[in-house]
Amino acid sequence: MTQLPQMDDPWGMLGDARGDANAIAAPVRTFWQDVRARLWANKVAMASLAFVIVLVLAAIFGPMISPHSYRAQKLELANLPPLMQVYDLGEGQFAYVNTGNLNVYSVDAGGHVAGVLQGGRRDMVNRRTNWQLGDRVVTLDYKTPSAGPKLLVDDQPAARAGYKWNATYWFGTDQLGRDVLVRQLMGARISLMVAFVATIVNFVIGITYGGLAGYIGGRTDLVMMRIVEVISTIPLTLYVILIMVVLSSGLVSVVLAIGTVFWVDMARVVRGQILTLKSQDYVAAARTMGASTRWIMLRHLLPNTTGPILVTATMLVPSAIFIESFMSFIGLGVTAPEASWGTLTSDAVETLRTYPHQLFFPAAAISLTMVAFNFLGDGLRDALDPRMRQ
Amino acid sequence: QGSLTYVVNNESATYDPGLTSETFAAPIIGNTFEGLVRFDEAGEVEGAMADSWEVSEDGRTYTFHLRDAKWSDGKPVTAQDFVYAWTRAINPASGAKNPAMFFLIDGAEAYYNAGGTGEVAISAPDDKTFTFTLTNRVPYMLQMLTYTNFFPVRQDVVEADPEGWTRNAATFIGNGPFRVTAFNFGESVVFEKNPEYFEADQVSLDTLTFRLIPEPTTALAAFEAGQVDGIEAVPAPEIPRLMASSDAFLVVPSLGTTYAFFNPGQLPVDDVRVRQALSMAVDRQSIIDFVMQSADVPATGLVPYGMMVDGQDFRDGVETYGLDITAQPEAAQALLAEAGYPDGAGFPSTIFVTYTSPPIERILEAIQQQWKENLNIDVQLQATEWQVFYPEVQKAEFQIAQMGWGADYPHPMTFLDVFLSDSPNNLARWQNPDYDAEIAAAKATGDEAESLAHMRAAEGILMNDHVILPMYHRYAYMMMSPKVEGFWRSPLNVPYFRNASIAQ
Amino acid sequence: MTAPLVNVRDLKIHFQIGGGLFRRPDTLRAVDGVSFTINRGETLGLVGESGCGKSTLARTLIRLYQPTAGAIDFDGTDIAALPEADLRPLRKRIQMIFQDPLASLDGRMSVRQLISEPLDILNIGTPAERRATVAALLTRVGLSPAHADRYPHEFSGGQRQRIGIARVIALNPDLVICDEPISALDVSIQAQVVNMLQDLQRDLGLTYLFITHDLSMVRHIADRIGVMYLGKIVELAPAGALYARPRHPYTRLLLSAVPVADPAARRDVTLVTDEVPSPINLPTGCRFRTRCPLASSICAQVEPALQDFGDGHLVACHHGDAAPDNNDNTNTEILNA
Amino acid sequence: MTALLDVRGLRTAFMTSRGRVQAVRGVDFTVNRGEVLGIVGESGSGKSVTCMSVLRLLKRQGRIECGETLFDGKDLMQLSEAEMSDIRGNRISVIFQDPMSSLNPTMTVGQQVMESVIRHRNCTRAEARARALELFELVRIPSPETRLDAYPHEFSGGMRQRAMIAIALACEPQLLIADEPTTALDVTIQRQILSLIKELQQRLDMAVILITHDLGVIAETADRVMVMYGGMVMEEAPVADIFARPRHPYTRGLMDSIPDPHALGHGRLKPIAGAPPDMLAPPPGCPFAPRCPVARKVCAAAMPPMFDGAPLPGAGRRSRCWLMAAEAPFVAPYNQDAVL
Amino acid sequence: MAGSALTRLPLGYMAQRVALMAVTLWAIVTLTFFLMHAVPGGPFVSEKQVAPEIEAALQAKFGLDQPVWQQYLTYLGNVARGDLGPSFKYPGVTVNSMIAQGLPVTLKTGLLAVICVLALGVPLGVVAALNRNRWPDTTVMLIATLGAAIPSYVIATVALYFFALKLGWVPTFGLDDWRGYFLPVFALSGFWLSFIARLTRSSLLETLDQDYMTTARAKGLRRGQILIRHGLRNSLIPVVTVMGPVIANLMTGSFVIEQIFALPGIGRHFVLSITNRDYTAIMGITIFYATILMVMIFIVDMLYVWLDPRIDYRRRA
Ligand SMILES: Nc1ncnc2c1ncn2[C@@H]1O[C@H](COP(=O)(O)OP(=O)(O)OP(=O)(O)O)[C@@H](O)[C@H]1O
Ligand SMILES: Nc1ncnc2c1ncn2[C@@H]1O[C@H](COP(=O)(O)OP(=O)(O)OP(=O)(O)O)[C@@H](O)[C@H]1O
Ligand SMILES: [Mg+2]
Ligand SMILES: [Mg+2]
Repeated sequence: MTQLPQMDDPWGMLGDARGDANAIAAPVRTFWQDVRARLWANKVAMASLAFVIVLVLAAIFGPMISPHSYRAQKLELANLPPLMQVYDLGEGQFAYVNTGNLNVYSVDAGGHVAGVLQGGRRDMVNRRTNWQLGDRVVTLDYKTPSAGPKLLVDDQPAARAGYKWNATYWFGTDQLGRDVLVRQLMGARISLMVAFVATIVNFVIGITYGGLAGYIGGRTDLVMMRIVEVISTIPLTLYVILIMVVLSSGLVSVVLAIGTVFWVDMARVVRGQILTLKSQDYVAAARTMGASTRWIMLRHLLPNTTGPILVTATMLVPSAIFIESFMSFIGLGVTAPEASWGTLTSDAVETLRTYPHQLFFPAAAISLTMVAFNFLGDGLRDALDPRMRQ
Repeated sequence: QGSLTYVVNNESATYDPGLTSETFAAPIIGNTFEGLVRFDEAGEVEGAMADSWEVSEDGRTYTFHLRDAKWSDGKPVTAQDFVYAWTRAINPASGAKNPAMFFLIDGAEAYYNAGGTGEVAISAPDDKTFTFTLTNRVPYMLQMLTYTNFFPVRQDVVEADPEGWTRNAATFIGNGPFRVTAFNFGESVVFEKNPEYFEADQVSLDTLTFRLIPEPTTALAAFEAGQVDGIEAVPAPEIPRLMASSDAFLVVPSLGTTYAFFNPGQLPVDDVRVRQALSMAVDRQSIIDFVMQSADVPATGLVPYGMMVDGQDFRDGVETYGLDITAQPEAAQALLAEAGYPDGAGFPSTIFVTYTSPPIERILEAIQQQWKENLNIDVQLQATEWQVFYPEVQKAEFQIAQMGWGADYPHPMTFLDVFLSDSPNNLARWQNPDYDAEIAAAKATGDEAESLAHMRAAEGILMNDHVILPMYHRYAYMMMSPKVEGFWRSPLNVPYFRNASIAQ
Repeated sequence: MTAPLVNVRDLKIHFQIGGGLFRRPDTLRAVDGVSFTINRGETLGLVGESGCGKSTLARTLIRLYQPTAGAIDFDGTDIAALPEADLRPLRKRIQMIFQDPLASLDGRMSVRQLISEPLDILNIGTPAERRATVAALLTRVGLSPAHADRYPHEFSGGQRQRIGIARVIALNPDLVICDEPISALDVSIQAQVVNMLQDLQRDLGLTYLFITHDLSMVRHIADRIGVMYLGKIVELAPAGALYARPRHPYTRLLLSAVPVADPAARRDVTLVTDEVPSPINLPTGCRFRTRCPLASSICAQVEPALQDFGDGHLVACHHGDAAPDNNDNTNTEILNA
Repeated sequence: MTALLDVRGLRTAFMTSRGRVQAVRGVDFTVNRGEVLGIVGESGSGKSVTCMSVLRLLKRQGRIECGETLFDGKDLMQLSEAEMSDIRGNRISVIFQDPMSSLNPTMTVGQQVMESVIRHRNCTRAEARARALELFELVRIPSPETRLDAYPHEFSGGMRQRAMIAIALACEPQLLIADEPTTALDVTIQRQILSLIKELQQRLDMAVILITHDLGVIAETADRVMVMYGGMVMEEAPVADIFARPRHPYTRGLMDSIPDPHALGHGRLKPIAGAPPDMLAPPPGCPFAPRCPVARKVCAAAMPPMFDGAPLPGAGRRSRCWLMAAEAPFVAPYNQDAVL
Repeated sequence: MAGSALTRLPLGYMAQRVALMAVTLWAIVTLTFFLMHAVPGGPFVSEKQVAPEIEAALQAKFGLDQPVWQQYLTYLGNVARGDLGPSFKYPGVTVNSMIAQGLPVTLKTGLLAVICVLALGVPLGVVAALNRNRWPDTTVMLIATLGAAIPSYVIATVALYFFALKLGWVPTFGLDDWRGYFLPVFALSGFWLSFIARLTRSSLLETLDQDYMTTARAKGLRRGQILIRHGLRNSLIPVVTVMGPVIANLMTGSFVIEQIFALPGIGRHFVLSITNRDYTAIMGITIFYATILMVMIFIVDMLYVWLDPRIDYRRRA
């Protein structure tokens, strides 16, 4: 019943042939190689990274190659959507009716917007506007509000020709007839920069501050956390106005404002975590090795807080983007005609009903970026945590 | 019969008719108080508390005969109530915001400066007669009297609680068509028909609620959802749609002009050619058509349309001072070149300051871009909150500043006064003795036609110096349910509900 | 004879436990007046009942706990009350192998990082040298260098303990406090590790405080052995003397209870259900009297002090003389008392 | 005696970024009612993983790749998680090896004991507390009343271990898996705990799987002993046989590593030379071959099968060593019994 | 267990904290006071130019003509007596009554939002953690990210448009109807709900990996028990940390939400008082907010000790 393998001299002493058990060890990989491999394996995180890279490149180069400039206005082409429901006027001519402002635009077969029909006569009694187009009379009839405006050519309903993508302005135009896409790419520069600053501030000040307070504890913690309370209760608006008056408006001031106040939540979160972590045995072990506070923080406490840190950071970034727009609103931050995602969003809120595209694109940009950051952060956290492996 | 909810956008600081200078207080005061005279729906002055009145030959002394009217607590309205109200408004201790309005009255200014003592030419010879004397003839005095500061208040009520009497329904004693039943701070004010009102039989509404909804978008939604009957303002982007499709949409002239003014003390706008060039390079019509998408009127002068003097509109036949409702790029470029900046070359850095207001900022952005395209110059916009903007402007460290002016009373003088050399509102610090002289002449004469000519001349002086860049004359846009009849809103933005009724 | 490396005098460590808003917390006397010395190059074994304060004592020696009272002279410096900053230079000279291996290893660090951490902290050697050191240390504790890039949670309990040991010896400390370093290891690895510890001691002159429950191993490795009971040292003697003639009844109880790796010698023991004395509620007089077969009235009244019975054989017992000479035979009657 | 637990062909691996760690590579064993099965073996040989696999308590990376675990006739692998949870802590309970991290640091120890009682005994909190107190007394925790309200970090290592034991014994299980239950205990308490377990075992006909490195404990407690190495069972025999006539070279090496209880002084101990196999890429042949003093070429080339019955005398003996093969040469003392 | 948690928080420490609260409040009052006076503008700047004499008269009336430090001392004295002063902007309204009038509204929506954040945020985080990288996780995290990335005014406006106007399910403004609470509470809680859900998830993921979770399973506990008693309790520290300030925030209202839904709460006053430079109102509401925040943070610190018995504030590292 014993199946001895077919081999020469099975019972010879193994001796030198025994080999080293360690020689067959798996290939050695360092911590960082490991992290990289784990990150690579995470499809979602890599897609997110790709998105962020594309976004940054687009923000840098997009405005340079776009036919539109972020400030050039075509007032008569204001508030055009990216997708237009058009009427066929025949002879390759199409018309788009902007139901928001009751203007009629002529559009070519490719979706390029040629211009607005000018010189129309508004007949308020019959609720219609007439234009002379060559030898035809084009009429916009908005008598029955529930049915929406209708386009008539020589008093005959014009044929609907479905939807056309706006080939001139891919993302439509804003309230001043500027290209939403280019403005958004310009806005990305500022908003990403603000996001970057906010992140740095959170990581540098928030984490250090909260970490030290939590780790040192005792009276130091008591005093440091009271300072955090003071900072978080002083009205931000007052503070921002003061900065604006003392310095001038501009990104530097925004950075300063964000830098001084935008880390308190992070500090609190980190402190809370450190308070529980510092009683762990591995921290005690590091201390017995003579590790400095800095070492213990950087090597043990903070890496074990990555989860809450990353969550807090990715949550604070959008707030920073919107705080910037608030600052711009009261005079600090970007000045017209420049824009950031924040200002684009807040400007577009009031046109939400009439021109939802103006809100959709900046909001989508922020959301997508945050989703990307979020998955990237999650992926990074998983990659950094050897226990989190699948 | 019935009740009605009307949306207002702002909470007023105080509803004390004698003290406030806020437009937001007008809807409440306008429906709870009445002055000596009032406007009718057509904009004509008619008697309110006063039955009749006489003006002396020199136009300085006014005598009013009061009718038998009652306060909402049933006490009669007497001439003493007016004397008390007026002297209170010129007493610095009361904290009144607008005493200068009364300085037309003989002795008022001295009275104010002396801290509320001295002789003022205001008196009540008897309970039903009220008289006052002006320092000079004021052709628009009757119109002025419609302003809330001239309304009567009751001494016993005010003195019982000088600060708080208008914040408490129980002490809010008025003489208008409605009386307050509840003040919900920050939320609403609820009125009911005032049975003591002298025309109570004409008031149809039982209750009236002013609901504070600060956000116009919400207000419109509330209106469209049928939760309220009228709203004070509509969000700008909705105007074209509503204008075309809604029966409830109302356009009300509002006697206001939005303009920018130059600081003549600063390069490069110290040069009138530059100012004119900048003004000419603005395409007012397309801003209104495409940016504002509204029915406002492009402005080429200061005084808005609808200011009637001597039976004619102030603007009728008035020239446009080289401006046009559309841009004139070539002419503007020529002027700029003449001023030393051909094709914008070497144009010094220019700051255009404004207050935070998204619609205004949008207009300025358009103008900024028109200047860029038409004149090839870069002007920097700087928007700050009003509280920062206003002191800043007073420090005169800007080239161009945004401003607007709304009429206090329907007479051109409410605009022209602003640019008098000694006017506190003359933020441009523009001074011109000829202008002052024309204004003085306009006020001195008893002849309306002559007065109009002087006023037009004055505006000409101002406009030809291009110290202001008029943008548009504004209109108010509001919604009122078509079921509501008899409602009207004055060009001074007071919604009147005294004749309003709800159709069945 | 040179001065001892460690001289602990009357060390007390008390904890406050339990209690509430209206209840005073109880004082738990984990270590309650302990004095001993450890000489250079020596191994002092420390055995005793579970919960008698061995780990607490060990943690206090490396100043993870602040002593309630007493002095700890380490190489001439009293470290009992030294502020953290002054302590740091001394830290690397005293190292500890923790009783609980998993908790004392940062789960986010690879074995390589963990073992080279002390080197990194003190900046010893180039990165390449550190890698080599890590590999050498891993081999030395019976792991393979291939394990260097794995993480603690991927190891079995015994393997983790070995990582902890490797990390400590990386530093070449003067004093190593071993808190049950081998209890999680299989006997073969135990033998490897003990051999290694002895080699290190021989080569580098290390001093050990060796806490264990394994009485045969401590006999093998220790020069002197201290026996603790409820926060006190009850007997402290050279290893030979202790095994030859244990004088304290508790020591005898311990020795009698050692399981023997011989199924033929199986003893059936009945469970003693007497009350277990607790460090919260200490008996009066001698702490062991509640379980002591020799207890007499004096034991209830007077707490015996450590007394020298010659040749450095210290015993805290009123009946220290009454000890039988040999305990090689099972002492069931004590066990069942 | 009937088999309470029958494990067949259990294979468990951990998926790591470096590959598949084959922690358990085909383990079969049975435990009968009222029996103590001792498991000894190299540290890292898969003892703990085997037990965890039986209870399906592996960490996320762990996968049971195949195997059957018949408990009282039912295959545990087929049960739903809910059914499993009715068994765990009730009919099968386990004492974990690492008492510190196995106790919840934020709950009092008492609550952690009571929890289990409440779950399976359906009793009130007061009853559960009384039971917890009783258990604390049984496992000889001093001042049990006070200690019920203490947190794990306030316990000494040995006390935590006793708390774990108390949790495991709370519901008087049919099968107790004790993974190094007494490593942190001094010998007197160890003895008391072991006799407590034995007493329960006799009273309740409880089966025990006892993993330990302390061969003394094995000798005194176990009925049968299983020796593991490299994720496999190397040898299994009644306790007397394993000590008297260890078959497998690894078992023998293990016995030799114990310090001689009679020798005093700092003589060298005799560990098994070499390092354990890497479970990522275990050698194709016998995992012990690289360290085996009597290894043959065949040992490195092919995995030895489990030899049971002849040539091994005695009941219930099996051994995984090529030297047990009929064709094997005689190598004293390893297979001398086969010849005798 | 609460009992032994308290011992680790000696009354002395608590007393110290309460005393420090007073000091902190003083620091906040002082800094805000001087900051406020340093900022341009003043309570009497209005739409039109106010003549200098009138402004002077008004300033005298409210004591603003005195040197700032003197105003400061007077103010401190008043505050110590619990008098937050009269509003400068709204004559006849005291700051105390302003807060008293706005608070009920703000509390109603705020506390509902708090409940919403906790009652939805934590469970969503748990669901996500338990289904790590599967569709429920991805869905929850996606929504949570959007909830954070889209500001509340956008959420509020869009929700208002759809639910109130298009669908007519809820009123467009006010709280007169119980359905009026839905949108404000939804918009108020959106961001924090996302935050809490994500914190819970991340923290719980870490906890789920701990050995004691295996112990809990080995005891045969039910899934829910394991999750709540062992998992959540050990994951709540970051959640509690964030909730402290969140509750303080929600209890003091949100400008944007009160503005959009026309709620007469204190959040609007807070922002408007700054725009209006209504000095006493700024100070009063700041003090109010600071007090709530400090109390919340105090409670958080106490909760830490309850959640994790190893935390001991007396011990220094
Ligand atoms: N989570 C894991 N990931 C990867 N490998 C693991 C994991 N857990 C255990 N292992 C590996 O599985 C093998 C068996 O481990 P196990 O814990 O069963 O050993 P053991 O026999 O209990 O050892 P000890 O006596 O030291 O506790 C070890 O080689 C270990 O490295
Ligand atoms: N942080 C603490 N808080 C309160 N009591 C503690 C603390 N640490 C230890 N104790 C108590 O001090 C006593 C001694 O504990 P210690 O850990 O020193 O025992 P030990 O001798 O190491 O026991 P073992 O052999 O079981 O590890 C025990 O009763 C324990 O409960
Ligand atoms: Mg211990
Ligand atoms: Mg194990």
